Amino acid sequence: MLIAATIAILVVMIMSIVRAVMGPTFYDRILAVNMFGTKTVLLISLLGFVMGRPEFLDIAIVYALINFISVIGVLHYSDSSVFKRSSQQKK
Amino acid sequence: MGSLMDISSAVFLLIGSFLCVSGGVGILRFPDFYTRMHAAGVTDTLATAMILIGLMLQNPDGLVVLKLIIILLMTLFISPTASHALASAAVHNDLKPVLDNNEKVKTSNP
Amino acid sequence: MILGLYNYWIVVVLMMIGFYIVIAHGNLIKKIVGLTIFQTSVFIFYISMAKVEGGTAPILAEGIKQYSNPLPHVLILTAIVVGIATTALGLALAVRIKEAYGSIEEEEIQEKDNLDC
Amino acid sequence: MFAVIMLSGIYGLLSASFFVAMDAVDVAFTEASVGAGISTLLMLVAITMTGRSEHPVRHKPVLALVVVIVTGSLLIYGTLDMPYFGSVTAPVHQHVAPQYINDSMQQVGVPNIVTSVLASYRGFDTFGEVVVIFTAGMGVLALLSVVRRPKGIAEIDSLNKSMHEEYLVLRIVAKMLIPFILLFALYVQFHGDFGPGGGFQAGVIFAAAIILYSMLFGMSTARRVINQSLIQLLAAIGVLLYGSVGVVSLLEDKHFLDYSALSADPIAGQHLGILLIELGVGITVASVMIIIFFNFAGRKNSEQNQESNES
Repeated sequence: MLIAATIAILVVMIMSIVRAVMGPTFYDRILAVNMFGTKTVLLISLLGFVMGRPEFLDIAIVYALINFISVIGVLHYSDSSVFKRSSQQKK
Repeated sequence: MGSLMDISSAVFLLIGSFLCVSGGVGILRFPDFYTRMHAAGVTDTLATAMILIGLMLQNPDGLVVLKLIIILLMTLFISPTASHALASAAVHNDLKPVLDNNEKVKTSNP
Repeated sequence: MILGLYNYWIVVVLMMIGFYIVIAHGNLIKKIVGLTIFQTSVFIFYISMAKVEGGTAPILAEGIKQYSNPLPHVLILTAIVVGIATTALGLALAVRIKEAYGSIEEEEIQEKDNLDC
Repeated sequence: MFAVIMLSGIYGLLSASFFVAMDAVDVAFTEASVGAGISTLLMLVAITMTGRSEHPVRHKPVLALVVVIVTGSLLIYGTLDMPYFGSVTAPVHQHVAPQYINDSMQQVGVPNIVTSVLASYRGFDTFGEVVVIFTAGMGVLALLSVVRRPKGIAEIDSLNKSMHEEYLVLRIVAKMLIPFILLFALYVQFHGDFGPGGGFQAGVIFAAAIILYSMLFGMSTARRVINQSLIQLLAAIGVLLYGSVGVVSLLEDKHFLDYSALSADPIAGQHLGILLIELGVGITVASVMIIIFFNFAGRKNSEQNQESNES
């Protein structure tokens, strides 16, 4: 069952890579990267169980954190100019 | 007892995998960004929760379950927040959803 | 049996992709991306050499006899962090070049240099 | 170019999960925090400064392709003599590795072999690496540091301006998460003896938390919390801590970085030494990463200010 779940997650990861490559807009790519990150968290925790050493869940925690940080960073740096423009328009 | 745990864990893992794959199909097939986001949201929260609960039932051992719960809480915190940030950024940058059948709304707003 | 060498082939393919990006593209940032791909292929090479069939992660625990080789792990662990530091240095140089020349395309930089002479 | 950066982020994540599959948990830890997080961010900042578009390649890169294909096929020809993937009898596994695996528990007393090799057997190497990281940080500082302009009203203004409501949800979640990230970094730092982790990883995670703070709450706020000169001092202190451990063991008539000199009991000495130098590594890596990021972002902000002043 663990193996089946691992394969399912791998398939989904490939799908999100396809979306990241195709992605018509910039946000589609970020969405795909974000989804890829959460799937990686799952994959690592599953792999820990498959290999019989579930102590390595720390890595999954790091992944969840770093994924969040990188998505926020990507949004921040891609949008900073646009955000400024919209806030100036409000004024 | 042990078999009950195994069966329930297998059921959770299967549901999780199914949700994962359906979300993956969604992210490929849906027509525009917002609907894709909806598909990704399903996989990010519910499927993750299912698979992690399934893993918890695999190994009911103190520290491992604690770490899995931490991961679960963090994903439940993080991924809606990230989705929210992504969606609000897209809205503020005038990315319009596809409204009707094949009728795209051009980004004509100033 | 020759298929047992597939890990090296993957490494070679990745390395050549990185190499191609470095020599064929003029954009300095893209060159740096190519360098990181090259770098990661070297990491993968080391780590795949360290894998032992039937071994597990090199953290001592009871009841496990076969461990993977810890030495390449150590080398790569430090190399990754050093790699990010040097990449940052390269990016900093690219930013300064952009400020000085107004471009990060190799050819334009050379043209400007030739004009100055 | 954004697509390139996104895909390289995915590449980082993918290679990290590959490392997990290859049993290299420590390496996966590092690659997760570095390759997926920090390097993507740095490249993004650099791209926003240098321009997004890339000129199309003017000449056809046939020559490059030929060179690449020839080199690649030569390398593949070279692999034909290599040992098979995963074979136990490969020469790599014959020389020092069995000694590390068998003896490290008696000699160092740390379950994580990677940590004991990193910090104890090859401590001198690691010292060199830390010095390289420190030097790279100093290089970025020398290249990108901005002379700070006099401020006062501008700072408070930027604080208010960045309070607009788009970031509200993010800020509240980040306020809850950042203490947890810092705590987790400390856990990784001091748990490195027993599980995957150690100074390098902990430093990067710590720096990532600070970077998250500075992105969401504005650069000037972050600068108020984290003093720039203090961080530069800390980067040096980390290297010095590492070096001074070595000097202490020299003074005790042992080899450089032989930690059994630190205590009467050799094993306890090893523990203490590993703890100290991991701390030094962690401090240096964290502060160098923060220095690098702050200088990149600070440079970007000052550019924007100049542009807005001109217009």
